[in-house]
Amino acid sequence: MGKYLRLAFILILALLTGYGVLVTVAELPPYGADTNLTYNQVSERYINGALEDTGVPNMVTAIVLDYRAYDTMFETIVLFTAVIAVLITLKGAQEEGDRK
Amino acid sequence: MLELGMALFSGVTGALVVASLPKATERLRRAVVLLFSVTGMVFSWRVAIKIFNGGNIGIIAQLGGLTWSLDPDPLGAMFGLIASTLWVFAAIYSFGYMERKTRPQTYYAFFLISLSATLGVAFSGNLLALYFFYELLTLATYPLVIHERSADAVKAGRKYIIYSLSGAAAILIAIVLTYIWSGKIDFASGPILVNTMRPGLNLLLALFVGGFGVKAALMPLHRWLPAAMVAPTPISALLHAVAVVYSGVYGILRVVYSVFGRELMGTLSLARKLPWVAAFTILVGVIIATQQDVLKRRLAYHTISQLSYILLGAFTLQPWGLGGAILHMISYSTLKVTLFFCAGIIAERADETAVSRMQGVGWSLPKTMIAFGVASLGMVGMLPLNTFWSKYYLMRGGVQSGQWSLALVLIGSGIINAICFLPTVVASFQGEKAKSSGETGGNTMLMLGPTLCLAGIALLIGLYPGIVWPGVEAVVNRFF
Amino acid sequence: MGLTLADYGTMAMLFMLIVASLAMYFIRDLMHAVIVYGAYTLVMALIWLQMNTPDLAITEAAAGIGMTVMMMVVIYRTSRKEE
Amino acid sequence: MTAVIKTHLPVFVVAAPLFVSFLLSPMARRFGWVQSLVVGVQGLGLLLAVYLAGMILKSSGVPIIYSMGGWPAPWGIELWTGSLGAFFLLVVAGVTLPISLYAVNNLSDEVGDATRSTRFFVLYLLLAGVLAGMALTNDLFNIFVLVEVATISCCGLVSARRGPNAAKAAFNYLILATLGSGLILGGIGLVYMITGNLNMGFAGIALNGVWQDYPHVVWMAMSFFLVGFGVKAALFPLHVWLPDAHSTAPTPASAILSGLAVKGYIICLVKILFGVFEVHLLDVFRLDQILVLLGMLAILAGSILALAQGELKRRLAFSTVAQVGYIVLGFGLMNIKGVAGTLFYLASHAVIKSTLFLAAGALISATGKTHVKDFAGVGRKMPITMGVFSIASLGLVGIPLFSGFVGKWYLLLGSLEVGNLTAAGVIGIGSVLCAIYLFPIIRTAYFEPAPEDDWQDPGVPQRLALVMLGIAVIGLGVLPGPLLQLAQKAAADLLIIP
Amino acid sequence: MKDFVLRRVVALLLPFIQMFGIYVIMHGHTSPGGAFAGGMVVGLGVIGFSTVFGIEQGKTKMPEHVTTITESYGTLWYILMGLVGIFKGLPFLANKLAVDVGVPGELTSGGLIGLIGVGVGIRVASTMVTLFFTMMEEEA
Amino acid sequence: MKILLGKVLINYPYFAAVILFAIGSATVLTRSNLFKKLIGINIMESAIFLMFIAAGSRRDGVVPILHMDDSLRPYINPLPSALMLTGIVVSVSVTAFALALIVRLYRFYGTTDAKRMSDIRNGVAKE
Repeated sequence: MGKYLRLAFILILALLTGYGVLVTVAELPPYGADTNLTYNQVSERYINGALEDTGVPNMVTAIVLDYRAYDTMFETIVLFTAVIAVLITLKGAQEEGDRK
Repeated sequence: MLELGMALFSGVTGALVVASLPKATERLRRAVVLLFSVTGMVFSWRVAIKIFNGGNIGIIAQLGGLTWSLDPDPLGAMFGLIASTLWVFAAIYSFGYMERKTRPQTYYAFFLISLSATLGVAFSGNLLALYFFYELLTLATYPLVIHERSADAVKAGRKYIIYSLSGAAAILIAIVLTYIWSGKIDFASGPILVNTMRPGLNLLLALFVGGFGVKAALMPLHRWLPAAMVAPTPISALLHAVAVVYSGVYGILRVVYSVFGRELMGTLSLARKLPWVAAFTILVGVIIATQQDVLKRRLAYHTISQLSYILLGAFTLQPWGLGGAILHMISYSTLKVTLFFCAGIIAERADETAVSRMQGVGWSLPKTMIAFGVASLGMVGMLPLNTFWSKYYLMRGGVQSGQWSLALVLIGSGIINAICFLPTVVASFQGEKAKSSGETGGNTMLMLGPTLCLAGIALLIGLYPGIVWPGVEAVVNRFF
Repeated sequence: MGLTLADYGTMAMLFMLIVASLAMYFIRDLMHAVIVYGAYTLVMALIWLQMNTPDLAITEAAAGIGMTVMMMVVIYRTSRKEE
Repeated sequence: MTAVIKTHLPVFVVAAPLFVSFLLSPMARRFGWVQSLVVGVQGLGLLLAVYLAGMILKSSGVPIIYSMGGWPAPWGIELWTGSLGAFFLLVVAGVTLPISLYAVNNLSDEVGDATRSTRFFVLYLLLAGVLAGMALTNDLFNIFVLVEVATISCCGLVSARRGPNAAKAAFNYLILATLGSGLILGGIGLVYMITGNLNMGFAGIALNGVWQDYPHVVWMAMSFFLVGFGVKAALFPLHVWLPDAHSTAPTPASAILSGLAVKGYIICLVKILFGVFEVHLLDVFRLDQILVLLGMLAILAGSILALAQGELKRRLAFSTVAQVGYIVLGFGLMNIKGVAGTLFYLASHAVIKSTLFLAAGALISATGKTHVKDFAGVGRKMPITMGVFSIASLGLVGIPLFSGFVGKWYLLLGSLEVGNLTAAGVIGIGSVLCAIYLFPIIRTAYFEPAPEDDWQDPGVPQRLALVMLGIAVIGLGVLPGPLLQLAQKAAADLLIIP
Repeated sequence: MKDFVLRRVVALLLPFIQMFGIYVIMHGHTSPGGAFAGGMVVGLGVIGFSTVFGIEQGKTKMPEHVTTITESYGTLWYILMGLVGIFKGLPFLANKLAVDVGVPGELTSGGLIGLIGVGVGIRVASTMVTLFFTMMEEEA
Repeated sequence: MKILLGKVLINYPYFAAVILFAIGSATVLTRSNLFKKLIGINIMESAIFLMFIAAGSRRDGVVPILHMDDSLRPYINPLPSALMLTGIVVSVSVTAFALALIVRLYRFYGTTDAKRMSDIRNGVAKE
């Protein structure tokens, strides 16, 4: 009984979430339209001013390494963190008496 | 200023001294304890006299972004006076009682901290300081409750902490509500909520009374008190008949007269029901007390009943009622401490804790049982003893408030009190002399002395009630 | 706004993605699942290309291959079957 | 030179620990240098943070805005050192210093040799720097990246403990936290789609204009953020990873995880909720009430679960779940007293919980026991450790003149000001429950006879760290002054009350 | 793996793969791709080499003490590049303003971007290699 | 309903992203094998990337690299791609770390299944 109840609960939750998501998706600005809200002063500057501002023709690189270089700094730090975490996880982590 | 500080800090200082002398001899430790409790008493007396004469002492501190004030008024001074005086007696009694007990250092250190906390409660000038010392008192007395370290004691301590902290939480919420509604929390400038007419005051009163009622052992919040009787006898006597429970009673008096004020209380529907809660506690407490066989438990339930006398007096909102309440605070505490001390001596010397097996104890411990008898008579409200006067004023207050039946409750309770104690006294002087080590021996005088002394004081006040009258008058004048 | 042919192409690729992810859910053999994951990242890279973001496509392809290799290595060294 | 430092102060605060962490790894052989560098940079960080907070206080809350790379707000990323940022920065710097001091010469049992300890310190410094970054950032995507670094370094810190349990806990933590980051990124995406801005201020302004057209999107984004950060901050029904992770981690890691990392996520959530959606939208979508409800649930459930735990560190970990409830509840109150109180509570809990975990770690490593009942008589043999533990416990329970009380007082003020008596009641019940699960530890430690074992207080740096934290607990309770002021300013900024 | 053809092909291809990776790193700002993808390619080249020629052989290409240093200092490089801006009296991470050389659209344009990219590329490559070696390692 | 579905059809990349997200989180939450959880995480993150990129894309757009001759057609929004570059790196890092944890867990438990692991652990605790 409890199992069915749980199943029903999950189902109801899933249906509700699904409906909410559907409505949200329908409500979002239409995909690929030129009226999208993301085309504002921000992207305008990135598209038209990148070469002048940064001297880089590839706008993505201009954003990654100049406009939002701070993010990229943390991006490299993420990798660094992951490497250190991997090393600390695997090297010398075994205690005596561990079994295989 | 100086008196207040000395009175307040003598306990803590003494505790520090005791704690810093772990290898001290028993004699030195006793001297330190006596010195600091006497200091506390002397300076509380000085504070009280100054306050009763219309003086004004106050300390205000800004700590933690909040205002804390110590500013005793006659009511607080009276409470401080009672507590610190009885503390000295209890200290001397402890010297005898703790002779063969373990861990005296811990005991005395927390004993002295409790003195400071109690005086802090008494002298607090705003709700925050009251709350702080109230919490401090809980924490400082907790080690004393579990001093025996037995499973029972630990369980009782747990119960005590849970009850007290729940009460304190309710009080804190109530304090915050008071602060939000009125914008102030200090007692000095008349009742705090005097100009606040709004819905929810009943709830606030319930929170306050519920919170302080835990310590005042108002039924049905009393269950920790009988359990806490596993503590050493001086602690049971002092804390669970005077300091801790009185801090609850004192808190309720404060709430009724300094937070709400009697005018506002008169308009609240809950306030009209509170005397009956007290009356209920009086009767049920004493009836349960008669059923108890273990003497200390009997005394505990009796305490529950007697505390509500004071509350009843306060809840009548009449000058006579309040006067009776204050008088009862004084007289009841002397008598109850005497009773507890006697119980402790009986348990120590005759090794007997059950009421039903007290035959013959009186022959072996005559002085103790005489003191016990005197105190029992007092509890009934017999004339030459101080409680006669307090009960008289309480009844007068009840009548004055137009509730005749309250007086009947008091009379009825007096009769049940007689049933509760007098047969024990009579029985103890019947039959053969019980096995006992008698009243002689090294430390007995240290226990017997304070006991007899307190019984004497009770008699004295009963014969000359005028000696305490100035204090009672000052308190009543403060609020009426 | 009507859908163009390119849109239908994208849809097809998205459908492939969904099928691949479902396959990864159900396939018991972990090595096979990881191979499907490699295909998944490749299709993803194609979608990025379709959406005019070649930077992302190159990175996704490189990262996808790198991760697939890593996972394969680890699966090779641990256990292959899902229990 | 001082002028340069003053201009670039926000950058230095964030970058200094990171800079040092990159230096450490190759110099693992000189472990003494590693340790002194770590402690030194933490001390420097504290100095800088105090200076920055002083600047903010002196200018009465006028934020210092630093544009990265010289690109102004909507295009570049800016560091926004407002009252909230300075406040949290101060907390981070103040708590990480004692914790790193505690870790000095004390990792070989739990973590391992010099190489592993060095890596531990690297992760630790990364976490410290990232938390400082969280305090100052004003950019949605930057928050995501920071949160990711924090997550990985947290999991790394957990898995630094040898043995399989830590790895299991770290894996669960990593998976759930990444699920959370996915949701956070989804929320950021939704916000970006309807506003076109990543800067929180600009996004807020844009959102104010368009939200009526996209109510479901806003609602979805809010719930994404709430659930995503809720998983990371161990908000009650989503706390399942926390007890394992926080109790198996090495002691300094437990302290920083419970004390600061969780709060970092909460600060991020608050920045987004109050900075992007702003009070008006939170009100429209009833998010305040949801926060209060979740907070109350977390307080009760966390405390009761903590009561059921026999292991000391697990009990403390569940206590964190409960305390997160207080903090979330406070933010849901939406008035200046409540929010200021909850910020102060956050700070005091950061100090207290780190203290508790450090003291617990010292107890466990000295006695070799983990169960609450096993610490009989420790109080006399390890006076400093147990004394500090008791002080911190009293603070957590909320005894007046300890730091927890000030926060609780303002929380109560806030909740009763909006007339929410239930919340006030739950806060009261929570502190009673807190006493019930903490006091027995103190009682056994002081009032039960000790066995004959030779238990001792930890070494000098550890004792220094514990004493520093103990003084902070009392100091914040007695003189909260500037920190409370800063919290009040931060609350006013968040609620947009001039 | 002992297969002769595979070994020869990998040995032949390796320089080209590395060259391609370096190209992608260097030209990240004029064409698609970038430091991350390029670094990944370089790293994958080494990984491919060591799968075929054995871990030991691969480790001689990139010994552990080298990767430790490149990882740490590769990330440090980023911050140092950021500090250049501060030394020039500009904000942290200012690129073109700090060092302005070259015509837009050419390799040297974009100020410090190229230099940063090189650092990131080295760091990503060494990361991939370290990860691979660590995973492949026998019991510690 | 029809209008709703029509709008969903227009927004098909978002819809696909949602479905992928759901499948990914279902994989994380219901599969007990650690690799499956990891793959689920990756699916989930790529779903979010898809949503972002779709948000920046436009039908008539071109690659955001400056072309001197092709300036008539608009460029797509380069910001989401730049962000998702970071996102991919993050997911790579998480995957690498999770793989390391799996290796370590396998070394101890000899399995990569979460349920088996807790069984073994409880068994160990009972002994």
